[in-house]
Amino acid sequence: MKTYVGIDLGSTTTKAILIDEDRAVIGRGITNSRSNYSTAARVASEEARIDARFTLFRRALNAGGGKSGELDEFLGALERSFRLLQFLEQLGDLEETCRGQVKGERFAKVEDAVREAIVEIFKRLREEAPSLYAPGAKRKSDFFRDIAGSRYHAQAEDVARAAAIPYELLLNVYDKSIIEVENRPPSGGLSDKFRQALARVLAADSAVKTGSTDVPKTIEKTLDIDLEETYLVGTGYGRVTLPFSKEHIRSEILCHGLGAHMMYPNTRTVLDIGGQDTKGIQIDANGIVENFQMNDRCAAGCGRYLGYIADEMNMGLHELGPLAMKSNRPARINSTCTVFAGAELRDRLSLGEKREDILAGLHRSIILRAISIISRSGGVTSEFTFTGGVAKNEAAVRELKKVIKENYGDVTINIDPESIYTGALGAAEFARRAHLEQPEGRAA
Amino acid sequence: MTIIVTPKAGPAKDIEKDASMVKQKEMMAAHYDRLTNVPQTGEKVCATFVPGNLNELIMCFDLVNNLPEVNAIQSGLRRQSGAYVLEAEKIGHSEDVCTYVKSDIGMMAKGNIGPNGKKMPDPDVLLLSYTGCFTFMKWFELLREQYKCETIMLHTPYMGDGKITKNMTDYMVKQLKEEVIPKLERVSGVKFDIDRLRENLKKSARAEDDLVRVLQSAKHKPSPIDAYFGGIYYIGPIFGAFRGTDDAIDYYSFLRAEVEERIAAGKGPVTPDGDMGKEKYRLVVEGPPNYTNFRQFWKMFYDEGAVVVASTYSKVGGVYDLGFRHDPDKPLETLAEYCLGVYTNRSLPMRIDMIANYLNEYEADGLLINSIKSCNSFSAGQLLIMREVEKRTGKPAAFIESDLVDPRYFSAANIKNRLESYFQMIEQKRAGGRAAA
Amino acid sequence: MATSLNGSKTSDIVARAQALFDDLSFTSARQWKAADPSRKVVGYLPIYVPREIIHAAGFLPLGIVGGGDQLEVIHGDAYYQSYICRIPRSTIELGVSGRIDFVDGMLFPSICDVIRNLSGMWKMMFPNVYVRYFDVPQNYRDDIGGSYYVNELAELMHDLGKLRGKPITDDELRNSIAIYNENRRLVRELYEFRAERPWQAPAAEAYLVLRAGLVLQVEEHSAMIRDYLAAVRNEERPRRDNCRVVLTGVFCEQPPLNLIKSIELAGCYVVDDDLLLVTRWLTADVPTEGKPLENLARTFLHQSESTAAKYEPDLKEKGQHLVRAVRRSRAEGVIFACPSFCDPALLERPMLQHVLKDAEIPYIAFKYAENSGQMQPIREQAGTFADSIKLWSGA
Amino acid sequence: MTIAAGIDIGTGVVKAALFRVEGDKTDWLSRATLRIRQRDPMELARIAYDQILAEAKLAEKDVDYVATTGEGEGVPFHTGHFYSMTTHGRGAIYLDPESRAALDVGALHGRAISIDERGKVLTYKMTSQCASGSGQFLENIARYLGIAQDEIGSLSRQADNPEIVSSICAVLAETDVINMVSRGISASNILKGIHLSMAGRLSKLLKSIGTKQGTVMMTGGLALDSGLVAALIEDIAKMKEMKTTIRSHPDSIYAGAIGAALWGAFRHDKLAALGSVPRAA
Ligand SMILES: Nc1ncnc2c1ncn2[C@@H]1O[C@H](COP(=O)(O)OP(=O)(O)O)[C@@H](O)[C@H]1O
Ligand SMILES: Nc1ncnc2c1ncn2[C@@H]1O[C@H](COP(=O)(O)OP(=O)(O)O)[C@@H](O)[C@H]1O
Ligand code: SF4
Ligand code: SF4
Ligand code: SF4
Repeated sequence: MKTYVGIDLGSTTTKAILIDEDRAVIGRGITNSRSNYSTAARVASEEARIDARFTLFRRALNAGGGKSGELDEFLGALERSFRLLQFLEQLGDLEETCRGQVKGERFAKVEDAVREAIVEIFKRLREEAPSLYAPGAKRKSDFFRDIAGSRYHAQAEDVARAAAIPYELLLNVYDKSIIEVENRPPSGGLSDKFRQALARVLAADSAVKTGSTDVPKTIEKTLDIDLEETYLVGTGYGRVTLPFSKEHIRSEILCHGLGAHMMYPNTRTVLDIGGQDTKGIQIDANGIVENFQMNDRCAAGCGRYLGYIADEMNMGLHELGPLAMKSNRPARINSTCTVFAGAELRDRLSLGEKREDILAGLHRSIILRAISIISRSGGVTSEFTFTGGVAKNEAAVRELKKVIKENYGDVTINIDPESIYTGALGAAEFARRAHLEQPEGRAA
Repeated sequence: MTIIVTPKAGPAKDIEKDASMVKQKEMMAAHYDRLTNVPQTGEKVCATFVPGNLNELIMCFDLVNNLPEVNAIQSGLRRQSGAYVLEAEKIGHSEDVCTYVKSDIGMMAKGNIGPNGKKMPDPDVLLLSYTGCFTFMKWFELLREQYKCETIMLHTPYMGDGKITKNMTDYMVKQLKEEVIPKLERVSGVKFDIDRLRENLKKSARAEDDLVRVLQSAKHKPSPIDAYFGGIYYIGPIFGAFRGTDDAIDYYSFLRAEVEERIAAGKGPVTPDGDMGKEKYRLVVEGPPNYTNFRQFWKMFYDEGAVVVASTYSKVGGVYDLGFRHDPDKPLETLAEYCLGVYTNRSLPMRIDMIANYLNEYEADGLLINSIKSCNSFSAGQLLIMREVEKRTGKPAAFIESDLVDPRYFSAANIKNRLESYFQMIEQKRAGGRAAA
Repeated sequence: MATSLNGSKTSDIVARAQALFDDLSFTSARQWKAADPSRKVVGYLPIYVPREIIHAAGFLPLGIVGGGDQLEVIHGDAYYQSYICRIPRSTIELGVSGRIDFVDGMLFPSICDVIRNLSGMWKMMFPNVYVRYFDVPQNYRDDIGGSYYVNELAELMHDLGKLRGKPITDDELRNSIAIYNENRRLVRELYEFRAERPWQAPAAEAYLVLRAGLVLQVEEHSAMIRDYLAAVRNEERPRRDNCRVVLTGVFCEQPPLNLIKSIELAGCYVVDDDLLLVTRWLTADVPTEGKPLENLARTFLHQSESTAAKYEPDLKEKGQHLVRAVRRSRAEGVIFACPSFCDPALLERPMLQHVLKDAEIPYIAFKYAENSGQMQPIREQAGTFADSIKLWSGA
Repeated sequence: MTIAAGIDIGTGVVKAALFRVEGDKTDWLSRATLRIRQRDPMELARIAYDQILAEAKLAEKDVDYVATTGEGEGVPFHTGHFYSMTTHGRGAIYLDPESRAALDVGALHGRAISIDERGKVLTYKMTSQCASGSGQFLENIARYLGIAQDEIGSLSRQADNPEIVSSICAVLAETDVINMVSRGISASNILKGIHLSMAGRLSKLLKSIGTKQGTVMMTGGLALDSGLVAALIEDIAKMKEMKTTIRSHPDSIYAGAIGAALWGAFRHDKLAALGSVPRAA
């Protein structure tokens, strides 16, 4: 089948979307952006293709009369099983790389001890891996770097203490290896992994309830469908460095505008808060951009800011919002300078302010900055859509709703759980259009 | 702010030089030689600013006109300004303030070497015609502290209400008569001769006529000139030390002839890479350019087929296209009116009117604002200008940020990103318009 | 007991001033205006306008010096790039959010390009308000700058008369001049008292009392200063081992109150400053005899404060006002606190520092914004200044 | 004889030093450093204090003066507080009596302090907000590049073609660095580039306080970064009018704590002479 791919290479995350000829989204994929842009783009689009397979499974099983509740359960199990396989594979790679790092003068006296420690850490990581992918388990993030990293840190602290070797040394081995590992292109062999995953699921529960269909056969059939990458459009941060040729690049402003229009056709104003930029975009009834404004060279108040805060508090990014939601007396925070965020936080904690109040204040100040960019682009006139990574943060959303109401009254505010993909969605649609205009066009 | 570009920066070698370019280069070279030869010739030097530049008057006293703003531009184009700015910061200037001043002060601290590689002379008099910008006042106070020379303040009131009142011109004429002229006489030892001034003013007006023709040639499609990047070359002589000279008259008549030829041949503007390709976007630009990455910046436009058909920066040394000419029949009043009328001395509503008119008269696709970190005079309020112009013309505007001469504030990737988004947006709107039609 | 003649306590007076300071909707000015339909309010920005003329029309001159650190600026930021100081954006926020919608006129003094351009913005954004860019001469000869200024003042007086519906008379103006002379005398007295006994009148209190003068009617403000002085004269307040400094550079955008407090907490008594200059811009009484506009002009030309916004024609005089302030208040050093991105203050600073250096007066410098939240670096710098004195003086 | 403790609460690390002072003779009894890393600095101050007492085998009552510095105004058990620049100046003199300026580079701020031979502060200046040249930034980048703190210096010194980081903003500078990695720039050249841009800021500070000759003692945590020290020496060498010698000392990170302890002893003796000895709360 024909698929159109949109890739949004952001400063923090890289997103990919696959749409079909009917403009239906069939797959979404995301990964952390890294220093190797081509790899980031490849990983994201592979993730999107994996997701597309699940969509196709669902379609096929549905056609076979599967009940949706049962289907969800089965597909969930399949996906967890698949993810676990993927995780273990990368973990193997990481272990190998880590072991290779243990050499040279820094390890002179402790080489063996460190190696043993690494073996021990990875043994533990493998052991606990299934629990990370158990039903209902909460992961700190969806990216290998973060999941493996946080677990590695936790285990390493233990192991280091037991083995009486410096924790810093173990940390450093990890830091050195992770870039290498994540910059290696994905290993491929997807179909096999699906088969293995399926086998595991079936082994665990052979009486999978998915209607009358023969599950393995249906899955095999769907795996045979060729997901042709008919046309690809890339967008995102520093488009000059994107690993695509010029005809395959669109401005992220345009992509965000169009993406938001596709999700919510009545949207006239789009706010996107990304890692290091905030954009306010006004679009017309066709999704065409009328005006846009971005933050200037100061990255204060952008998404990365929350990252610094999370690091400072030793929390996962997902956890900030919920904590801030506990506050009903947000502190007034004036500086949103990302770099000094940590200092400000400490300052206030030492003055006895509560963590949740400070956090709530921080969220508010981010939103205030964003709203002033919106105001610069022409304000909010009717339906409003909030996109970008920060839209996943409930505290930011709460403040946004408040501030919009205070300043622009009652307007419809759209926030899609998948809003992080807005730019990629627009790009995919541009890809579809480009293909229609010049059918000979092929992917980059 | 300001102008005047010359030697060095080297365009594509195989471009044939037009007569005007050759002439301008000669004029500038001769001027810098005259300045750096002052120790031999014994001529006296008057430092002053571009907006409100009283060249006709200065020439009446046989003084050589030295423009620190132009020197800062030269340093920017030569990529020395970054080091100069840093030097000024090292000797105690804040990172926050106008880098034009700092480039000048840093250049002084580093030996004051001019564009021709020779030492620039110390000024004998600072003519602080403080027009359109408060920073000028501090700038010359700083120079005065350094050179301890005679400093003459000419205060130009601001056109806050959008008009020039009699009180304003009376005040300025009185200052000219009773402060500026007597002091210039004293410094130079030359007696003021009003007929000489009249003669100079007459010459100014002639060159001004030709300049206006050149700038307005951009109304043609395709435009034969780029009124921002190219415009900076065109305004050099008249905003600098040549207004009121025969050289300027020659330069502008050559230039005008060349532009008329281009129109006849249906050609677009000259760029550093030769003739520009197809004209795809016509823009009006507000704000000064960036000089440290001038070529790179310009290229982002002509590579995309964007040509600037009108700019406000080409009006900082006088707004001639709205009708003002130096008038030999009322020599002092005309100088006053000239100062009062420069672009940055105009109130914000006046600036908005001007830009909106340019967008319509030059049939531009949109407005681009290059907001300069250094320049509060230009920049404070540009976001309102943008809104208002969009509202009035219905044409899209875009906003980019850089600095005149501080390379730290030129982020190529950032600017390119915005420009491309902007061009794609114009394109998309056109396509949308076509689809709707 | 810390009470004034009429019995009010220092803490009450300060609390009143603090409440006025905190009130970002200018309730007291609103109430004053609402009390009589003929009343009008004319706002003005730092640093100087002839408030006498506004007063003579029976109007309330209302000083607007930004939004401080308690105002959430949303729309204001939409009008300014990040490298422009803070006061214009918070002033716009006050306007756009309706907090100064009761103001009938706005005067924008000639201080810098930012305020100058703001005058045009105000005209566009609030077309129903009387807006004037108030230009002042940079030429100090009576026959040149003076006559220009008299004409400008006359135009303002004429405009305000029109706004009232009845021309302002010279007698009305003379009366207002006398009232303002009195107010300025009291402000000078406050400054002299503080320089004498800074622990009795902490900088933050003196500031609040002064600041009340921006929103109160002048008569009421004079009474407040009188009360405050009487109260603190009667009170014994703890004296700390602090050094004495002149605070300068704060003539336009105002530092957060916490900054002023932090300086004292870190060990520096502020014994003179250039905060809210409008309250003492004219350094001598304006004569009440003769032609009032000419008297205002002449005092402006020859007896007014120096700031970065003013041209100093005489090189030898440059910066001497600061040296005189240090000597007069027996300060041990100077703290330059300048608003970030403030061209006038920051370009002036090196020249002033050279003068101080020649006069062997120590100084330190930092920048702030009206909403700066982090005081640590400021405490550190002021504190080090004070440490030197603590460690090296006789005690 | 006076026993004085100095406790320096930084943004990254808490440092403590215990001294015995007798006339001109100073004896450094014990020391401690604790990384803050999400812990409460006030608690760490206590822990550090207990550690230095234990190491010197002294009890709290033996101490005459507990001086805090840095962000230590709130430490409950201090006798007095001195501000950072006062203490770093004194610390520099202790580390090298030839010092005529201290250049303190810590996690967030840089400070240049000019001093006389007694450690009296003459002038000083701090870097302002907005610093891609902070220790914190360098630390983040090093972690991103997988480089341990003690490797930074030697790697940086191996650079052959340093790549200057131009962004003023640390956030954007981080992206710049990632772009550099993607362009294949080596870690050495990236680190050196960061060091050079930090050095530029620092030499600017030094020049602006008028230090043109004599020894400049680097203090604070980044004095231990030999790459930064080398970059600074390089940068200063380029400035003709600067005839200063840049030095660092293995104990540089303690400069604030040392200075606090010594000023504490000084103040104690001065007050004792006046008969008004304060005691720690
Ligand atoms: N007088 C002029 N009229 C039009 N364009 C000019 C003029 N002078 C310079 N230019 C433009 O600027 C470009 C480069 O100029 P410049 O840097 O001065 O060249 P060179 O390297 O020969 O000194 C030229 O290619 C041309 O496009
Ligand atoms: N051995 C070392 N090499 C390089 N940098 C170091 C070293 N030790 C500490 N640092 C750096 O010093 C900083 C802390 O310095 P410090 O002077 O204690 O700062 P602060 O007083 O602000 O906490 C940390 O950011 C850390 O990166
Ligand atoms: S502020 Fe603008 S006009 Fe004034 S000197 Fe600087 S660049 Fe020129
Ligand atoms: S703070 Fe400075 S730059 Fe800003 S408005 Fe005031 S005088 Fe102008
Ligand atoms: S360091 Fe902070 S204030 Fe500076 S540009 Fe970056 S985010 Fe903005």
